[in-house]
Amino acid sequence: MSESCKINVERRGDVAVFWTDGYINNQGGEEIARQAYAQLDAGARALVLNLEKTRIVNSIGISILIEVLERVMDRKGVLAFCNLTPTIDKTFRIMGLAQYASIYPSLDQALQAVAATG
Amino acid sequence: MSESCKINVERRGDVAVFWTDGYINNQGGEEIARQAYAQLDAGARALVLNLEKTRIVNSIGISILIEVLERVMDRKGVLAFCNLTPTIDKTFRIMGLAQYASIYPSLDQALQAVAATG
Amino acid sequence: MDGASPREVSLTIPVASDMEIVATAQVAALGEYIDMPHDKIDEVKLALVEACINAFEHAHTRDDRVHLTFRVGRDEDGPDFLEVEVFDQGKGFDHQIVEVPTPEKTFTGGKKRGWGLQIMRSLMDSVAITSGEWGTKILMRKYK
Amino acid sequence: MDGASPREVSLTIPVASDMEIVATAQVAALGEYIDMPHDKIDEVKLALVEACINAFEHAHTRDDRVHLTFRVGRDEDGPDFLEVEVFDQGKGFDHQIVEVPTPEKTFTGGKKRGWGLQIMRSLMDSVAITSGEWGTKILMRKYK
Ligand SMILES: Nc1ncnc2c1ncn2[C@@H]1O[C@H](COP(=O)(O)OP(=O)(O)O)[C@@H](O)[C@H]1O
Ligand SMILES: Nc1ncnc2c1ncn2[C@@H]1O[C@H](COP(=O)(O)OP(=O)(O)O)[C@@H](O)[C@H]1O
Repeated sequence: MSESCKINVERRGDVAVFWTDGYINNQGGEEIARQAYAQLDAGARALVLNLEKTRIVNSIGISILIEVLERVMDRKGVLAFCNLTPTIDKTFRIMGLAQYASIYPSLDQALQAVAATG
Repeated sequence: MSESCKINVERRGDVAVFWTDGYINNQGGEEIARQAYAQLDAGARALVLNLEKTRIVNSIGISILIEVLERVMDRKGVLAFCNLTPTIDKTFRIMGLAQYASIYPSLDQALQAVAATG
Repeated sequence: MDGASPREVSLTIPVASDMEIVATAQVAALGEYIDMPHDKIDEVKLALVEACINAFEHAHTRDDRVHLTFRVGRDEDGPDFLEVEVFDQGKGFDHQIVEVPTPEKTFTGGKKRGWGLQIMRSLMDSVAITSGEWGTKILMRKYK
Repeated sequence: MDGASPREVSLTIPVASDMEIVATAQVAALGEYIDMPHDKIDEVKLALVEACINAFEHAHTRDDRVHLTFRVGRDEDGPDFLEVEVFDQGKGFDHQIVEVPTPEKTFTGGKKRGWGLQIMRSLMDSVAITSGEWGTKILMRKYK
Protein backbone atom coordinates (compact mmCIF):
# COMPACT_ATOMS: atom_id res chain seq x y z
CA MET A 1 0.00 0.00 0.00
CA SER A 2 1.42 3.32 -0.98
CA GLU A 3 -0.14 4.98 2.10
CA SER A 4 2.41 3.37 4.39
CA CYS A 5 5.43 5.37 5.37
CA LYS A 6 8.81 4.66 3.80
CA ILE A 7 11.86 5.34 5.96
CA ASN A 8 15.45 5.84 4.92
CA VAL A 9 18.25 6.18 7.44
CA GLU A 10 21.77 7.45 6.88
CA ARG A 11 24.45 7.52 9.52
CA ARG A 12 26.76 10.55 9.57
CA GLY A 13 29.28 10.11 12.37
CA ASP A 14 27.31 9.92 15.61
CA VAL A 15 24.21 11.43 13.97
CA ALA A 16 21.53 9.28 12.35
CA VAL A 17 19.39 11.10 9.77
CA PHE A 18 15.92 9.71 9.03
CA TRP A 19 13.96 10.58 5.90
CA THR A 20 10.29 9.70 6.11
CA ASP A 21 7.99 9.53 3.11
CA GLY A 22 4.24 9.26 3.67
CA TYR A 23 1.65 8.98 6.40
CA ILE A 24 2.97 8.34 9.92
CA ASN A 25 0.37 6.28 11.80
CA ASN A 26 0.94 3.50 14.35
CA GLN A 27 2.79 1.31 11.85
CA GLY A 28 4.88 4.16 10.52
CA GLY A 29 5.64 5.33 14.06
CA GLU A 30 6.63 1.84 15.14
CA GLU A 31 8.92 1.41 12.17
CA ILE A 32 10.62 4.72 12.99
CA ALA A 33 10.95 3.60 16.64
CA ARG A 34 12.45 0.24 15.63
CA GLN A 35 15.06 1.89 13.44
CA ALA A 36 15.70 4.65 16.00
CA TYR A 37 16.41 2.11 18.75
CA ALA A 38 18.71 0.21 16.41
CA GLN A 39 20.65 3.42 15.76
CA LEU A 40 20.88 4.22 19.48
CA ASP A 41 22.11 0.68 20.16
CA ALA A 42 24.67 1.14 17.42
CA GLY A 43 26.04 4.22 19.20
CA ALA A 44 24.16 7.09 17.59
CA ARG A 45 24.09 10.13 19.88
CA ALA A 46 21.68 12.27 17.90
CA LEU A 47 18.69 11.47 15.69
CA VAL A 48 17.45 13.93 13.08
CA LEU A 49 14.04 13.22 11.55
CA ASN A 50 13.45 14.96 8.25
CA LEU A 51 9.67 14.91 7.66
CA GLU A 52 9.79 16.80 4.36
CA LYS A 53 7.80 14.12 2.54
CA THR A 54 5.25 13.49 5.26
CA ARG A 55 2.05 15.50 5.24
CA ILE A 56 0.13 13.73 8.00
CA VAL A 57 1.22 12.37 11.37
CA ASN A 58 -1.70 11.13 13.45
CA SER A 59 -1.86 11.28 17.24
CA ILE A 60 -0.90 7.62 17.59
CA GLY A 61 2.17 8.23 15.43
CA ILE A 62 3.09 11.23 17.56
CA SER A 63 2.65 9.26 20.80
CA ILE A 64 5.18 6.74 19.48
CA LEU A 65 7.57 9.55 18.52
CA ILE A 66 7.23 10.80 22.12
CA GLU A 67 8.32 7.36 23.36
CA VAL A 68 11.34 7.56 21.08
CA LEU A 69 12.09 11.03 22.46
CA GLU A 70 11.95 9.75 26.05
CA ARG A 71 14.31 6.89 25.23
CA VAL A 72 16.73 9.34 23.57
CA MET A 73 16.55 11.69 26.57
CA ASP A 74 17.19 8.78 28.99
CA ARG A 75 20.42 8.19 27.13
CA LYS A 76 21.29 11.91 27.19
CA GLY A 77 20.96 11.97 23.43
CA VAL A 78 19.38 14.52 21.12
CA LEU A 79 16.30 14.28 18.91
CA ALA A 80 15.62 16.91 16.29
CA PHE A 81 12.93 17.33 13.63
CA CYS A 82 13.06 19.35 10.46
CA ASN A 83 10.90 20.33 7.50
CA LEU A 84 7.56 20.04 9.27
CA THR A 85 4.40 21.25 7.55
CA PRO A 86 2.62 24.00 9.55
CA THR A 87 -0.03 21.46 10.64
CA ILE A 88 2.52 18.91 11.87
CA ASP A 89 4.42 21.68 13.64
CA LYS A 90 1.18 22.83 15.30
CA THR A 91 0.31 19.31 16.43
CA PHE A 92 3.80 18.73 17.83
CA ARG A 93 3.37 21.94 19.84
CA ILE A 94 -0.11 20.98 21.08
CA MET A 95 1.12 17.61 22.33
CA GLY A 96 4.26 19.09 23.88
CA LEU A 97 6.72 17.25 21.68
CA ALA A 98 8.13 20.65 20.74
CA GLN A 99 8.98 21.37 24.41
CA TYR A 100 11.45 18.51 24.61
CA ALA A 101 12.64 18.02 21.05
CA SER A 102 14.06 20.67 18.77
CA ILE A 103 12.41 21.66 15.52
CA TYR A 104 14.36 23.24 12.67
CA PRO A 105 13.18 24.66 9.37
CA SER A 106 15.75 22.76 7.30
CA LEU A 107 17.95 19.67 7.46
CA ASP A 108 21.09 21.83 7.29
CA GLN A 109 20.01 23.86 10.29
CA ALA A 110 19.12 20.71 12.22
CA LEU A 111 22.49 19.12 11.44
CA GLN A 112 24.40 22.25 12.47
CA ALA A 113 22.47 22.50 15.71
CA VAL A 114 22.96 18.87 16.72
CA ALA A 115 26.66 19.04 15.80
CA ALA A 116 27.01 21.93 18.26
CA THR A 117 25.64 19.71 21.06
CA GLY A 118 28.23 16.97 20.42
CA MET B 1 -14.07 27.91 -7.85
CA SER B 2 -10.59 26.62 -8.39
CA GLU B 3 -11.87 23.76 -10.57
CA SER B 4 -12.56 26.12 -13.44
CA CYS B 5 -10.00 26.44 -16.15
CA LYS B 6 -7.74 29.49 -16.31
CA ILE B 7 -6.59 30.59 -19.74
CA ASN B 8 -3.68 32.80 -20.70
CA VAL B 9 -3.06 33.88 -24.26
CA GLU B 10 0.07 35.40 -25.75
CA ARG B 11 0.37 36.60 -29.29
CA ARG B 12 3.68 35.90 -31.07
CA GLY B 13 3.48 37.33 -34.59
CA ASP B 14 0.65 35.52 -36.35
CA VAL B 15 0.65 32.70 -33.77
CA ALA B 16 -1.52 32.82 -30.63
CA VAL B 17 -0.31 30.61 -27.80
CA PHE B 18 -2.87 29.48 -25.21
CA TRP B 19 -1.89 28.18 -21.78
CA THR B 20 -4.70 26.35 -20.01
CA ASP B 21 -4.67 25.56 -16.31
CA GLY B 22 -7.27 23.17 -14.91
CA TYR B 23 -10.27 21.13 -15.93
CA ILE B 24 -11.65 21.75 -19.43
CA ASN B 25 -15.42 21.15 -19.35
CA ASN B 26 -18.16 23.02 -21.22
CA GLN B 27 -17.32 26.35 -19.54
CA GLY B 28 -13.58 25.92 -20.00
CA GLY B 29 -14.10 24.85 -23.60
CA GLU B 30 -16.36 27.82 -24.31
CA GLU B 31 -13.88 30.24 -22.80
CA ILE B 32 -11.13 28.80 -25.00
CA ALA B 33 -13.44 29.10 -28.03
CA ARG B 34 -14.30 32.72 -27.22
CA GLN B 35 -10.65 33.70 -26.96
CA ALA B 36 -9.71 31.62 -29.99
CA TYR B 37 -12.31 33.37 -32.16
CA ALA B 38 -11.09 36.74 -30.89
CA GLN B 39 -7.55 35.81 -31.94
CA LEU B 40 -8.71 34.63 -35.37
CA ASP B 41 -10.64 37.86 -35.82
CA ALA B 42 -7.51 39.79 -34.82
CA GLY B 43 -5.58 38.09 -37.61
CA ALA B 44 -3.98 35.09 -35.93
CA ARG B 45 -3.14 32.39 -38.48
CA ALA B 46 -2.15 29.64 -36.07
CA LEU B 47 -3.34 28.69 -32.58
CA VAL B 48 -1.16 26.61 -30.27
CA LEU B 49 -2.86 25.18 -27.17
CA ASN B 50 -0.45 24.19 -24.43
CA LEU B 51 -2.38 21.85 -22.10
CA GLU B 52 0.54 21.21 -19.72
CA LYS B 53 -1.48 22.23 -16.66
CA THR B 54 -4.69 20.45 -17.63
CA ARG B 55 -5.20 16.90 -16.47
CA ILE B 56 -8.82 16.35 -17.52
CA VAL B 57 -10.72 17.37 -20.63
CA ASN B 58 -14.22 15.94 -20.74
CA SER B 59 -16.04 14.96 -23.91
CA ILE B 60 -18.08 18.18 -23.93
CA GLY B 61 -14.85 20.18 -23.69
CA ILE B 62 -13.39 18.19 -26.58
CA SER B 63 -16.52 18.68 -28.69
CA ILE B 64 -16.07 22.45 -28.31
CA LEU B 65 -12.38 22.17 -29.23
CA ILE B 66 -13.50 20.33 -32.36
CA GLU B 67 -15.74 23.29 -33.24
CA VAL B 68 -12.77 25.59 -32.81
CA LEU B 69 -10.72 23.30 -35.05
CA GLU B 70 -13.38 23.41 -37.76
CA ARG B 71 -13.52 27.20 -37.63
CA VAL B 72 -9.71 27.36 -37.89
CA MET B 73 -9.73 24.93 -40.84
CA ASP B 74 -12.44 26.98 -42.59
CA ARG B 75 -10.06 29.92 -42.46
CA LYS B 76 -7.13 27.78 -43.70
CA GLY B 77 -5.47 28.29 -40.36
CA VAL B 78 -3.56 25.86 -38.16
CA LEU B 79 -4.44 24.43 -34.74
CA ALA B 80 -1.82 22.59 -32.72
CA PHE B 81 -1.81 21.05 -29.24
CA CYS B 82 1.14 20.31 -27.02
CA ASN B 83 1.97 18.77 -23.65
CA LEU B 84 -1.00 16.43 -23.49
CA THR B 85 -1.18 13.80 -20.76
CA PRO B 86 -1.37 10.23 -22.14
CA THR B 87 -5.09 10.11 -21.26
CA ILE B 88 -5.90 13.38 -23.04
CA ASP B 89 -3.84 12.27 -26.03
CA LYS B 90 -5.77 8.97 -26.12
CA THR B 91 -9.15 10.74 -25.92
CA PHE B 92 -8.19 13.18 -28.69
CA ARG B 93 -7.31 10.16 -30.85
CA ILE B 94 -10.55 8.32 -30.03
CA MET B 95 -12.66 11.33 -30.99
CA GLY B 96 -10.65 12.01 -34.12
CA LEU B 97 -9.35 15.42 -33.08
CA ALA B 98 -5.84 14.06 -33.66
CA GLN B 99 -6.65 13.35 -37.33
CA TYR B 100 -7.21 17.02 -38.12
CA ALA B 101 -5.13 18.89 -35.55
CA SER B 102 -1.44 18.34 -34.86
CA ILE B 103 -0.18 17.18 -31.50
CA TYR B 104 3.38 17.89 -30.33
CA PRO B 105 5.23 16.74 -27.23
CA SER B 106 6.47 20.24 -26.33
CA LEU B 107 5.63 23.88 -26.91
CA ASP B 108 8.94 24.43 -28.73
CA GLN B 109 8.20 21.64 -31.15
CA ALA B 110 4.68 22.95 -31.72
CA LEU B 111 5.95 26.48 -32.38
CA GLN B 112 8.61 25.27 -34.81
CA ALA B 113 6.08 23.17 -36.68
CA VAL B 114 3.48 25.93 -37.03
CA ALA B 115 6.19 28.43 -38.07
CA ALA B 116 7.09 26.06 -40.93
CA THR B 117 3.49 26.22 -42.21
CA GLY B 118 3.50 30.04 -42.31
CA MET C 1 -4.88 -5.34 1.05
CA ASP C 2 -5.51 -8.31 3.24
CA GLY C 3 -6.54 -11.16 1.01
CA ALA C 4 -9.01 -10.88 -1.81
CA SER C 5 -11.87 -9.25 0.09
CA PRO C 6 -12.87 -6.11 -1.74
CA ARG C 7 -12.81 -2.75 0.00
CA GLU C 8 -15.84 -0.67 -0.73
CA VAL C 9 -16.28 3.06 -0.38
CA SER C 10 -19.49 4.82 -1.33
CA LEU C 11 -19.86 8.45 -2.21
CA THR C 12 -22.99 10.43 -2.89
CA ILE C 13 -22.65 13.72 -4.74
CA PRO C 14 -25.26 16.35 -5.60
CA VAL C 15 -26.23 17.01 -9.20
CA ALA C 16 -24.17 20.17 -9.54
CA SER C 17 -21.39 21.41 -11.74
CA ASP C 18 -17.85 20.40 -10.82
CA MET C 19 -19.04 17.72 -8.38
CA GLU C 20 -17.75 15.15 -10.88
CA ILE C 21 -14.26 16.52 -10.24
CA VAL C 22 -14.77 16.33 -6.49
CA ALA C 23 -15.67 12.66 -7.04
CA THR C 24 -12.47 11.94 -8.97
CA ALA C 25 -10.55 12.56 -5.76
CA GLN C 26 -11.80 9.17 -4.55
CA VAL C 27 -10.47 7.49 -7.69
CA ALA C 28 -7.08 9.02 -7.06
CA ALA C 29 -7.09 8.00 -3.39
CA LEU C 30 -8.13 4.40 -4.05
CA GLY C 31 -5.93 4.12 -7.12
CA GLU C 32 -2.96 5.18 -5.02
CA TYR C 33 -4.08 2.76 -2.33
CA ILE C 34 -3.56 -0.14 -4.76
CA ASP C 35 -0.50 1.50 -6.36
CA MET C 36 -2.22 1.89 -9.72
CA PRO C 37 -0.01 3.81 -12.19
CA HIS C 38 -0.97 7.47 -12.50
CA ASP C 39 -1.86 7.29 -16.18
CA LYS C 40 -4.38 4.55 -15.46
CA ILE C 41 -5.79 6.55 -12.56
CA ASP C 42 -6.30 9.43 -15.01
CA GLU C 43 -8.20 7.10 -17.34
CA VAL C 44 -10.53 5.96 -14.56
CA LYS C 45 -11.02 9.60 -13.53
CA LEU C 46 -12.15 10.59 -17.01
CA ALA C 47 -14.46 7.57 -17.33
CA LEU C 48 -16.02 8.57 -14.00
CA VAL C 49 -16.36 12.19 -15.11
CA GLU C 50 -18.19 11.06 -18.26
CA ALA C 51 -20.56 8.82 -16.31
CA CYS C 52 -21.30 11.59 -13.81
CA ILE C 53 -21.97 14.28 -16.38
CA ASN C 54 -24.31 11.88 -18.18
CA ALA C 55 -26.25 11.41 -14.96
CA PHE C 56 -26.22 15.18 -14.37
CA GLU C 57 -27.31 16.04 -17.90
CA HIS C 58 -29.55 13.24 -19.10
CA ALA C 59 -30.95 11.31 -16.16
CA HIS C 60 -33.23 13.88 -14.48
CA THR C 61 -32.69 12.13 -11.16
CA ARG C 62 -35.52 12.04 -8.65
CA ASP C 63 -33.21 12.70 -5.68
CA ASP C 64 -30.86 15.25 -7.28
CA ARG C 65 -27.96 13.01 -6.42
CA VAL C 66 -25.59 10.55 -8.02
CA HIS C 67 -24.52 7.53 -6.02
CA LEU C 68 -21.03 6.22 -6.53
CA THR C 69 -19.47 3.06 -5.20
CA PHE C 70 -15.77 2.37 -5.45
CA ARG C 71 -14.33 -1.07 -4.87
CA VAL C 72 -10.77 -2.26 -4.83
CA GLY C 73 -10.25 -5.98 -5.06
CA ARG C 74 -8.34 -8.71 -6.76
CA ASP C 75 -9.36 -11.60 -8.99
CA GLU C 76 -7.98 -14.92 -7.86
CA ASP C 77 -4.31 -14.88 -8.88
CA GLY C 78 -5.08 -11.75 -10.86
CA PRO C 79 -4.00 -8.16 -10.52
CA ASP C 80 -5.71 -5.64 -8.27
CA PHE C 81 -8.58 -3.74 -9.79
CA LEU C 82 -10.50 -0.59 -9.13
CA GLU C 83 -14.21 -0.78 -9.80
CA VAL C 84 -16.48 2.25 -10.10
CA GLU C 85 -20.26 2.06 -10.02
CA VAL C 86 -22.28 5.12 -11.01
CA PHE C 87 -25.93 4.86 -10.08
CA ASP C 88 -28.60 7.43 -10.76
CA GLN C 89 -32.30 7.28 -9.92
CA GLY C 90 -33.22 8.91 -13.20
CA LYS C 91 -35.33 8.12 -16.22
CA GLY C 92 -33.06 5.45 -17.67
CA PHE C 93 -32.23 4.84 -21.33
CA ASP C 94 -31.71 2.02 -23.78
CA HIS C 95 -28.00 1.95 -24.43
CA GLN C 96 -28.47 -0.61 -27.26
CA ILE C 97 -30.02 2.02 -29.48
CA VAL C 98 -27.57 4.81 -28.74
CA GLU C 99 -25.83 5.68 -31.99
CA VAL C 100 -22.13 4.83 -31.98
CA PRO C 101 -20.10 7.94 -32.77
CA THR C 102 -17.30 8.07 -35.34
CA PRO C 103 -14.73 10.80 -36.05
CA GLU C 104 -16.24 11.17 -39.52
CA LYS C 105 -19.76 11.88 -38.23
CA THR C 106 -18.26 14.19 -35.64
CA PHE C 107 -16.39 16.26 -38.20
CA THR C 108 -18.57 16.27 -41.26
CA GLY C 109 -21.94 15.43 -39.76
CA GLY C 110 -22.13 18.31 -37.36
CA LYS C 111 -22.95 16.03 -34.41
CA LYS C 112 -20.13 16.76 -32.02
CA ARG C 113 -21.58 15.18 -28.87
CA GLY C 114 -22.32 11.55 -28.11
CA TRP C 115 -18.85 10.35 -27.10
CA GLY C 116 -19.28 9.76 -23.36
CA LEU C 117 -20.13 6.05 -23.40
CA GLN C 118 -17.52 5.40 -26.08
CA ILE C 119 -14.82 7.06 -23.99
CA MET C 120 -15.78 5.01 -20.93
CA ARG C 121 -15.53 1.80 -22.99
CA SER C 122 -12.19 2.81 -24.45
CA LEU C 123 -10.58 3.79 -21.17
CA MET C 124 -11.86 1.03 -18.87
CA ASP C 125 -11.24 -2.72 -19.06
CA SER C 126 -14.95 -3.45 -18.73
CA VAL C 127 -18.15 -1.41 -18.74
CA ALA C 128 -21.60 -2.85 -17.97
CA ILE C 129 -24.72 -0.73 -18.32
CA THR C 130 -28.05 -1.61 -16.77
CA SER C 131 -30.90 0.82 -17.02
CA GLY C 132 -34.64 0.94 -16.55
CA GLU C 133 -37.41 3.01 -15.09
CA TRP C 134 -35.57 2.87 -11.76
CA GLY C 135 -32.57 4.65 -13.22
CA THR C 136 -29.17 3.74 -14.59
CA LYS C 137 -26.21 1.85 -13.24
CA ILE C 138 -22.82 1.93 -14.95
CA LEU C 139 -20.33 -0.60 -13.59
CA MET C 140 -16.77 -0.12 -14.77
CA ARG C 141 -13.58 -1.90 -13.87
CA LYS C 142 -9.93 -1.21 -14.50
CA TYR C 143 -7.03 -3.51 -13.64
CA LYS C 144 -3.91 -2.00 -12.21
CA MET D 1 -20.86 28.33 -5.34
CA ASP D 2 -24.22 29.65 -6.32
CA GLY D 3 -25.67 31.44 -3.32
CA ALA D 4 -25.51 30.19 0.23
CA SER D 5 -27.03 26.76 -0.34
CA PRO D 6 -24.67 24.18 1.10
CA ARG D 7 -23.25 21.42 -1.08
CA GLU D 8 -23.28 18.06 0.59
CA VAL D 9 -21.24 14.99 -0.26
CA SER D 10 -21.47 11.79 1.74
CA LEU D 11 -18.86 9.09 1.94
CA THR D 12 -19.02 5.72 3.63
CA ILE D 13 -15.77 3.93 4.38
CA PRO D 14 -15.12 0.49 5.86
CA VAL D 15 -13.50 0.11 9.26
CA ALA D 16 -10.06 -0.77 7.90
CA SER D 17 -6.60 0.63 8.17
CA ASP D 18 -5.66 3.49 5.88
CA MET D 19 -9.29 4.15 4.93
CA GLU D 20 -9.02 7.37 6.93
CA ILE D 21 -6.42 8.55 4.41
CA VAL D 22 -8.66 7.60 1.51
CA ALA D 23 -11.33 9.77 3.15
CA THR D 24 -9.03 12.78 3.39
CA ALA D 25 -9.08 12.94 -0.41
CA GLN D 26 -12.62 14.35 -0.13
CA VAL D 27 -11.42 17.08 2.23
CA ALA D 28 -8.77 18.07 -0.28
CA ALA D 29 -11.24 18.06 -3.18
CA LEU D 30 -13.88 20.10 -1.38
CA GLY D 31 -11.31 22.38 0.22
CA GLU D 32 -9.92 23.15 -3.24
CA TYR D 33 -13.46 23.62 -4.48
CA ILE D 34 -13.89 26.56 -2.07
CA ASP D 35 -10.28 27.71 -2.53
CA MET D 36 -9.38 26.98 1.08
CA PRO D 37 -5.65 27.53 1.71
CA HIS D 38 -3.62 24.31 1.71
CA ASP D 39 -2.49 24.61 5.30
CA LYS D 40 -6.09 24.79 6.46
CA ILE D 41 -6.99 21.82 4.28
CA ASP D 42 -4.20 19.90 6.02
CA GLU D 43 -5.70 20.80 9.40
CA VAL D 44 -9.13 19.54 8.40
CA LYS D 45 -7.54 16.37 7.03
CA LEU D 46 -5.83 15.62 10.34
CA ALA D 47 -8.99 16.35 12.34
CA LEU D 48 -10.85 13.92 10.07
CA VAL D 49 -8.11 11.30 10.45
CA GLU D 50 -8.39 11.56 14.23
CA ALA D 51 -12.18 11.23 14.20
CA CYS D 52 -11.99 8.22 11.87
CA ILE D 53 -9.36 6.34 13.84
CA ASN D 54 -11.41 6.91 17.00
CA ALA D 55 -14.39 5.32 15.29
CA PHE D 56 -12.18 2.48 14.03
CA GLU D 57 -10.54 1.88 17.38
CA HIS D 58 -13.08 2.67 20.06
CA ALA D 59 -16.59 2.56 18.61
CA HIS D 60 -17.01 -1.16 17.78
CA THR D 61 -19.46 -0.21 15.05
CA ARG D 62 -22.37 -2.51 14.31
CA ASP D 63 -22.06 -2.09 10.55
CA ASP D 64 -18.25 -2.06 10.22
CA ARG D 65 -18.46 1.29 8.52
CA VAL D 66 -17.96 4.96 9.23
CA HIS D 67 -20.30 7.46 7.63
CA LEU D 68 -18.90 10.81 6.63
CA THR D 69 -20.73 13.86 5.37
CA PHE D 70 -18.94 16.86 3.94
CA ARG D 71 -20.67 20.17 3.44
CA VAL D 72 -19.43 23.37 1.93
CA GLY D 73 -21.45 26.46 2.63
CA ARG D 74 -21.33 30.04 3.71
CA ASP D 75 -22.74 31.91 6.69
CA GLU D 76 -24.69 34.99 5.75
CA ASP D 77 -22.06 37.60 4.78
CA GLY D 78 -19.49 35.21 6.21
CA PRO D 79 -16.66 33.29 4.68
CA ASP D 80 -17.06 29.85 3.08
CA PHE D 81 -16.73 26.91 5.38
CA LEU D 82 -16.05 23.20 5.10
CA GLU D 83 -18.01 21.03 7.51
CA VAL D 84 -17.17 17.41 8.26
CA GLU D 85 -19.51 15.04 10.07
CA VAL D 86 -18.18 11.70 11.27
CA PHE D 87 -20.91 9.29 12.31
CA ASP D 88 -20.41 5.80 13.66
CA GLN D 89 -23.04 3.31 14.79
CA GLY D 90 -20.91 2.21 17.70
CA LYS D 91 -21.17 2.01 21.45
CA GLY D 92 -20.94 5.72 22.11
CA PHE D 93 -19.08 7.47 24.95
CA ASP D 94 -19.45 10.36 27.34
CA HIS D 95 -17.04 12.99 26.11
CA GLN D 96 -17.63 15.12 29.24
CA ILE D 97 -15.71 12.63 31.37
CA VAL D 98 -12.83 12.08 28.97
CA GLU D 99 -9.68 13.25 30.72
CA VAL D 100 -8.12 16.30 29.07
CA PRO D 101 -4.51 15.55 28.15
CA THR D 102 -1.58 17.83 28.93
CA PRO D 103 2.04 17.67 27.75
CA GLU D 104 3.10 17.12 31.37
CA LYS D 105 0.92 14.03 31.84
CA THR D 106 2.04 12.80 28.47
CA PHE D 107 5.72 13.07 29.30
CA THR D 108 5.96 12.25 32.99
CA GLY D 109 2.73 10.37 33.52
CA GLY D 110 3.35 7.64 31.00
CA LYS D 111 -0.04 8.16 29.33
CA LYS D 112 0.89 8.99 25.78
CA ARG D 113 -2.50 8.50 24.13
CA GLY D 114 -5.69 10.51 24.56
CA TRP D 115 -4.96 13.44 22.25
CA GLY D 116 -7.40 12.82 19.39
CA LEU D 117 -10.31 14.97 20.57
CA GLN D 118 -7.95 17.70 21.70
CA ILE D 119 -6.30 17.83 18.28
CA MET D 120 -9.69 18.08 16.57
CA ARG D 121 -10.66 20.99 18.85
CA SER D 122 -7.35 22.75 18.25
CA LEU D 123 -7.39 22.42 14.48
CA MET D 124 -11.06 23.12 13.71
CA ASP D 125 -13.07 26.29 14.32
CA SER D 126 -15.85 24.32 15.99
CA VAL D 127 -16.35 20.74 17.15
CA ALA D 128 -19.66 19.35 18.46
CA ILE D 129 -19.88 15.83 19.84
CA THR D 130 -23.13 13.96 20.32
CA SER D 131 -23.05 10.38 21.45
CA GLY D 132 -25.35 7.74 22.84
CA GLU D 133 -26.28 4.11 22.52
CA TRP D 134 -26.91 4.73 18.85
CA GLY D 135 -23.33 5.72 18.27
CA THR D 136 -21.31 8.91 17.95
CA LYS D 137 -21.51 11.95 15.75
CA ILE D 138 -18.67 14.46 15.52
CA LEU D 139 -19.56 17.65 13.68
CA MET D 140 -16.62 19.89 12.86
CA ARG D 141 -16.39 23.09 10.90
CA LYS D 142 -13.55 25.13 9.51
CA TYR D 143 -13.82 28.52 7.84
CA LYS D 144 -11.72 29.18 4.80
N1 LIG E 1 -27.41 8.23 -16.99
C1 LIG E 1 -28.17 8.39 -18.08
N2 LIG E 1 -29.50 8.55 -17.98
C2 LIG E 1 -30.29 8.72 -19.06
N3 LIG E 1 -29.80 8.74 -20.32
C3 LIG E 1 -28.47 8.58 -20.52
C4 LIG E 1 -27.59 8.41 -19.42
N4 LIG E 1 -26.33 8.27 -19.90
C5 LIG E 1 -26.44 8.35 -21.23
N5 LIG E 1 -27.71 8.53 -21.63
C6 LIG E 1 -28.21 8.65 -23.02
O1 LIG E 1 -27.21 8.12 -23.89
C7 LIG E 1 -26.82 9.11 -24.84
C8 LIG E 1 -25.35 8.96 -25.18
O2 LIG E 1 -24.55 9.35 -24.08
P1 LIG E 1 -23.02 9.71 -24.29
O3 LIG E 1 -22.37 8.67 -25.13
O4 LIG E 1 -22.41 9.93 -22.96
O5 LIG E 1 -23.01 11.06 -25.12
P2 LIG E 1 -23.60 12.52 -24.77
O6 LIG E 1 -23.78 12.61 -23.30
O7 LIG E 1 -22.59 13.46 -25.30
O8 LIG E 1 -24.92 12.58 -25.52
C9 LIG E 1 -27.19 10.44 -24.22
O9 LIG E 1 -27.41 11.44 -25.18
C10 LIG E 1 -28.47 10.08 -23.45
O10 LIG E 1 -29.58 10.08 -24.29
N1 LIG F 1 -16.18 7.30 18.23
C1 LIG F 1 -15.98 6.90 19.50
N2 LIG F 1 -16.70 5.88 20.04
C2 LIG F 1 -16.51 5.49 21.30
N3 LIG F 1 -15.60 6.06 22.13
C3 LIG F 1 -14.85 7.08 21.68
C4 LIG F 1 -14.99 7.55 20.35
N4 LIG F 1 -14.13 8.58 20.18
C5 LIG F 1 -13.47 8.73 21.34
N5 LIG F 1 -13.89 7.83 22.25
C6 LIG F 1 -13.44 7.72 23.67
O1 LIG F 1 -12.79 8.93 24.01
C7 LIG F 1 -11.45 8.67 24.46
C8 LIG F 1 -10.54 9.81 24.04
O2 LIG F 1 -10.37 9.83 22.65
P1 LIG F 1 -9.14 10.61 22.01
O3 LIG F 1 -9.07 11.96 22.62
O4 LIG F 1 -9.30 10.58 20.54
O5 LIG F 1 -7.85 9.81 22.44
P2 LIG F 1 -7.39 8.30 22.14
O6 LIG F 1 -8.15 7.80 20.96
O7 LIG F 1 -5.94 8.39 21.92
O8 LIG F 1 -7.74 7.53 23.41
C9 LIG F 1 -11.10 7.33 23.82
O9 LIG F 1 -10.11 6.66 24.56
C10 LIG F 1 -12.44 6.61 23.86
O10 LIG F 1 -12.67 6.04 25.12
